[in-house]
Amino acid sequence: MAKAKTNTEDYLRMYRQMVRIRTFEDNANQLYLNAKMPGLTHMYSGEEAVAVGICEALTDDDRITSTHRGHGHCVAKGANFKEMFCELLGKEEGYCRGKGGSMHIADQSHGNLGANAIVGGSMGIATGSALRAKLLGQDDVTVCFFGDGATAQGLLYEVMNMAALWNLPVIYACENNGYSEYTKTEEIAAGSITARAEAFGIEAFKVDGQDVLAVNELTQKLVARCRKGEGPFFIELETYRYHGHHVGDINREYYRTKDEEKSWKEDRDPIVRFRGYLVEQGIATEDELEAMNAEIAKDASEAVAYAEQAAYPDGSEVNMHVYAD
Amino acid sequence: MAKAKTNTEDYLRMYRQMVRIRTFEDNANQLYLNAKMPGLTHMYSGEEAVAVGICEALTDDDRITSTHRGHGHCVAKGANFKEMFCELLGKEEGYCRGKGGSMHIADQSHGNLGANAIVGGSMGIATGSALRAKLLGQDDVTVCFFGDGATAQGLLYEVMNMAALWNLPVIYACENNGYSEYTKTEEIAAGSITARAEAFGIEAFKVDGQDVLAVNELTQKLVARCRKGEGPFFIELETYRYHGHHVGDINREYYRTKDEEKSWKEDRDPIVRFRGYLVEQGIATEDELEAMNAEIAKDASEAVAYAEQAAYPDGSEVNMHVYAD
Amino acid sequence: MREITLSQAVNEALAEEMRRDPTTFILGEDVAEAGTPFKVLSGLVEEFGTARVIDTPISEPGFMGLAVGAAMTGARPIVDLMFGDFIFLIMDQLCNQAAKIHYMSGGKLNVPLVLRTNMGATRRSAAQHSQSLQALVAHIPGVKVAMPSSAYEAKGLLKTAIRDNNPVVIFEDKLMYQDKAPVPEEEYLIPFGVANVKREGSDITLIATSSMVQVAEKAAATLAKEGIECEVIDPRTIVPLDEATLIASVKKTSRAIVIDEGHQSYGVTSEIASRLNEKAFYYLDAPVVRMGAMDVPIPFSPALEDLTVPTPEAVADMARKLCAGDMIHAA
Amino acid sequence: MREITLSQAVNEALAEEMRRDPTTFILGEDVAEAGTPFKVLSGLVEEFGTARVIDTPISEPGFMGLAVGAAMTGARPIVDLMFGDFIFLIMDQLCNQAAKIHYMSGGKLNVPLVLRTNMGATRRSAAQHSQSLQALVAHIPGVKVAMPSSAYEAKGLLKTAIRDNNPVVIFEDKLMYQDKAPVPEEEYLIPFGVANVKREGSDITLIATSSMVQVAEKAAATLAKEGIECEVIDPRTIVPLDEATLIASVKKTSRAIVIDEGHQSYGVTSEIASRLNEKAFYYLDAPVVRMGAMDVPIPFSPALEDLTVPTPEAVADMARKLCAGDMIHAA
Ligand SMILES: Cc1ncc(C[n+]2csc(CCOP(=O)(O)OP(=O)(O)O)c2C)c(N)n1
Ligand SMILES: Cc1ncc(C[n+]2csc(CCOP(=O)(O)OP(=O)(O)O)c2C)c(N)n1
Ligand SMILES: [Mg+2]
Ligand SMILES: [Mg+2]
Repeated sequence: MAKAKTNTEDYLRMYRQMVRIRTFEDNANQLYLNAKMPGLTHMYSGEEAVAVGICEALTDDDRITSTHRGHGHCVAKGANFKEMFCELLGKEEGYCRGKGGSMHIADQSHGNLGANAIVGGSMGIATGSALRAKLLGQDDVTVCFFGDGATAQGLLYEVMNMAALWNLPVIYACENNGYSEYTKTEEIAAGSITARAEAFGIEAFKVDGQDVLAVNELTQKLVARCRKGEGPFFIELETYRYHGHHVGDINREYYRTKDEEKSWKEDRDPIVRFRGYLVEQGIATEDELEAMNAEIAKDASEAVAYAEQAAYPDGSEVNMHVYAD
Repeated sequence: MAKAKTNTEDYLRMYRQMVRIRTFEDNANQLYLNAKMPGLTHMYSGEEAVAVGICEALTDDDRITSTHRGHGHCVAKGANFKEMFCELLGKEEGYCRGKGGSMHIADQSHGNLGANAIVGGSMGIATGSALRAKLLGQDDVTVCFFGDGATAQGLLYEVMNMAALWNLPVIYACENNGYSEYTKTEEIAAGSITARAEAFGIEAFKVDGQDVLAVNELTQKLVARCRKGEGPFFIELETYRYHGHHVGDINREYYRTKDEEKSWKEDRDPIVRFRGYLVEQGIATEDELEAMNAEIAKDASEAVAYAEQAAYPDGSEVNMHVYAD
Repeated sequence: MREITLSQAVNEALAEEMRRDPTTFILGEDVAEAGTPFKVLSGLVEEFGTARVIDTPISEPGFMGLAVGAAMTGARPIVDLMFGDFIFLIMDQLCNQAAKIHYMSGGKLNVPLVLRTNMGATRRSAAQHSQSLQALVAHIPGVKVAMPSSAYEAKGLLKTAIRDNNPVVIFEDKLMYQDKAPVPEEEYLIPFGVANVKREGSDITLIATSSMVQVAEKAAATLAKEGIECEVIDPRTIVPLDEATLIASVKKTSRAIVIDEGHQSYGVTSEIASRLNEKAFYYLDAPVVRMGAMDVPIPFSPALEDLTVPTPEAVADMARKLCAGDMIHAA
Repeated sequence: MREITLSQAVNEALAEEMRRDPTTFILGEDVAEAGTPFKVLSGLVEEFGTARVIDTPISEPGFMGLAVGAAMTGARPIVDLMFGDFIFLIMDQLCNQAAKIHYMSGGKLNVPLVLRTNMGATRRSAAQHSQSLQALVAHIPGVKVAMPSSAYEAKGLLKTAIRDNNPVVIFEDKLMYQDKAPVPEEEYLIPFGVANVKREGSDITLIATSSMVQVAEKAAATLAKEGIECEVIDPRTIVPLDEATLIASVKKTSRAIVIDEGHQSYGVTSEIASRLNEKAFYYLDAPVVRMGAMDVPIPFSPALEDLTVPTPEAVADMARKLCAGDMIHAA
């Protein structure tokens, strides 16, 4: 656990955001189980410290690109429950007017350039956003989230090469949760992930993705250096997804043990750890945190109720937004 | 220069093959200048020690994949002048019945899987050939030739990852001639090329591509290790192309100096160096080598004359070979 | 006859061909223990081992490239591409390499590989997991394209594909994996380029691919009650295309609708309609009508997605208009 | 009016728009000092510097991805893709990303980028450097596709493309870079979706794209001497397609040939022919005929390559047959 800080407000916001993600996912999972959600979805539960640790080091002007497992990034970058649940259910008031759904969810107004259903599909987008910043003399930074499995996409090496050549303000954030669908990372990734970035002349870091403060501290440093033109950077975040690859992936024993899941959940949960730290450091009491949890739970169920009642887009929308004016 | 060997026959064959490549290219260039060759072509002159050093370490069962700069690989892997010139001129007796031309030239019967006009386009093919060898229990090795510029194609990292994971008998041979078209390699390649291979857990080597014996010795070792299941390997070969990027690239001063060209040609020519060595070691006399050169020159001009007279494919061939039976 | 699902039919075809030919192997993401997310390949790794049922990293261009190289040198790879939408990632290997190598080598090299992938919307998977991209592949000479419309078709076409000496792309409809159909126990193959007349009729020809065959059959059943007799034809392969059967039918019925789940514009229906117009022009009593997916990215919301694909009702409506002689299109 | 080459016209369009809009920039291989292998961009780096005329590594998917991200966040990238054949490498970024982002985001994000690339055979460049792949892009909703047929068109369409808020792909014919045409000194734009009637005529409509416009015009000149008056129309953009102008012409002439240099099957000509058949059916006196490139990989040998593309002679022959009322296709 990283060393204490005095910024209570920041800490409480990080805690809140992590709980909001967990709560969002629990509700989303329930919607799926109740057959109220169209399609499938990929839960971010267990990885909250990654999205929150990173996004709390960013401003609203900074951009992120997200993945198929994108609810966490979306919440962490400032989205509201209401528009998120509406999107999840394909309703008109969703962030994408119901056209995107879980795999394309994003609060674009907070700099989220979108979740992406093509693994690795946003690596170019993130790097291009950084190129734009450099070109137009803007000082925002872009964070590109992707999984360990996505490191198998050649696109990553193409864009890291350009980012390194041109010193672009982009941070590649590899969420290594140990699995690519139903396959262990070690079976599909040879060598070392950070060495791959280093081979392109990119400074690379490995950090405990369950430690929100460690993630946040490192990111703050790297964001500041990016703003000074010292980018790009690469971070490998060691983390774990609690659920299956997607909500329908229930019987998982053939690719990972229940013991393994248990040990991550019981010994390394990012929220439990951070909560213990907050109480221990006297930043908040158990009661205060419980109250916060309850408030978030209430927010979520209200948003779910709202979304369930909300209207679907009108049929005429099917032809809208194919082309911009 | 690597240390002497006693195998006179091998050495003379290496010398002969290098001269054959140079002679082929001189004739091809002349055909272009005389407007006798359709389209454009990329000369291999200057890089002979790479193709010959490597291919002389291979058997006919071993495979190679070649590039847009593929005449050298084609000759080195055992092709004849006659079918090569016929191909260059689009004649029926060409290796590809005139359908391929310079950018797809290959003597397929000697294990050349084809030149490729997509930069990096054959990296998958070479690795797949190696996968086939492993799958079918065959002990041949595949060499994948590509340029420094091609290291910017993400495909390379995808296939190196798989080759490393599965220990495939493939050697990635990066012909670093310092340029990717009209751009210096250092402007388009960040970090270190060999480190990129190493990051995937692949043993990587750097060798003087103008020293045919050094290239050949290293390749022999790696081929033997590949056959024992210790592949894949990566070799970066430092070399230089004497001509422009293609035959039409005449005024080159804006991207490289005449001095630079001169120093490579005068101080590091692979044929001149090897010739000096052969004479010095008493392996052949100047006269013998001159006689060999003359014989090759004669072969080439006869082949050119033959190809010029040879028939074009009949129009009905246009529809043939779209699908195999 | 026993009935099995399309998924089982594919699985059987693979198992039979892999038993028959030791040079065949499967390459793709989560194809081994997981048997793919659609579970189509379950059990194969147990029989053939991980040497022949190979889990790859998420490197579509890469493993497609490997398949091309393996095919060129004596193996018969069967590539599993998890979603048809990912075909955009492997277009270079498929279209610049696999499709052209036989031709560019003057017939000296072959690329006998099969790419199994899928198509089909209305699974609430949004724009990047719902496309039906068969037209793109069909446009490139050197590749064959099969579109099975049932478990029976899937098995017979896949076995033929595996034995073909060319690159073949098979688009399976991902919503049909659990659909059952009678499939004989005995071995059979379905030749490429031979259309299947699913239903005979004299009033109008409905030419439909893949899942749209069911749509056409439903429309035909409805219309039969109204006295309109549809001939329903499944081309089975769009490359090669059995033009003769299609043209003969249209000469008989004088009307046609072509239905495919790919986007309508610059799509499969345009090609088939054009050929009918060119080659049966003087027999036509009405314009050949195309019905493809709307020219929009497939939306997530069920309220929108269902509007994008042809339905039996829409097909029946159109057929009625054509048979009534309405000049539906001409202004 | 002064005459300039197509290459100069493109160069001028880029320079003018880059002066006008500081968020525009060029991204591609050897675009800066080299000005591309075709020398189309010569001089631009001198005016705009290497910050806005950016030489990339040989990473087509990568720099296309960068362009998408830059476009989404406030810049207007102009991508230079050296050969149209390389579009296979960037299909995912173009078709799964750029084309769909506006829609998938419910209209919140835009992707105003231009991809300039080329097409055209008979340059003896063989199968991987000679393709005309416009049909592939046109099939994907969300992208616009322009096909300039002269220096004048190239300049006006490119300027419009750069100002458009959507991804636009422009296919320039690589054999036309040195072709001259009158181009005004004053600024002008050519709107998308407005076809250009190049020549009026009453007997048959020749609809042709890009270099095929010249082919059609040559055929028309020959035929005029024989008393056959062709209407020659250049759609300019195939997405959006100015259907109305094409249909109006065919209603007048009752006959049409559609000519495009892409492969014929599942190609551009099929789409246009289908629309004419659907919407002008009752006015047609003969089948609409498609003339595309042969369905073969483009061969290297001049003896073969020249056979693969439509020629003025072939177009004229076909037009004669159609006008003579020969039932050329129907058996
Ligand atoms: C290009 C592409 N290939 C395959 C898939 C199917 N797929 C979706 S998620 C996934 C695994 C991704 O693993 P990772 O990058 O580690 O992310 P995680 O799911 O673990 O967060 C795969 C293979 C896809 N969506 N896109
Ligand atoms: C995918 C692709 N992009 C671009 C090109 C155009 N091109 C042909 S050769 C070349 C440079 C290749 O450089 P390198 O790999 O170093 O090989 P060299 O020419 O130096 O031998 C380029 C950019 C191509 N043929 N294919
Ligand atoms: Mg993962
Ligand atoms: Mg080079």
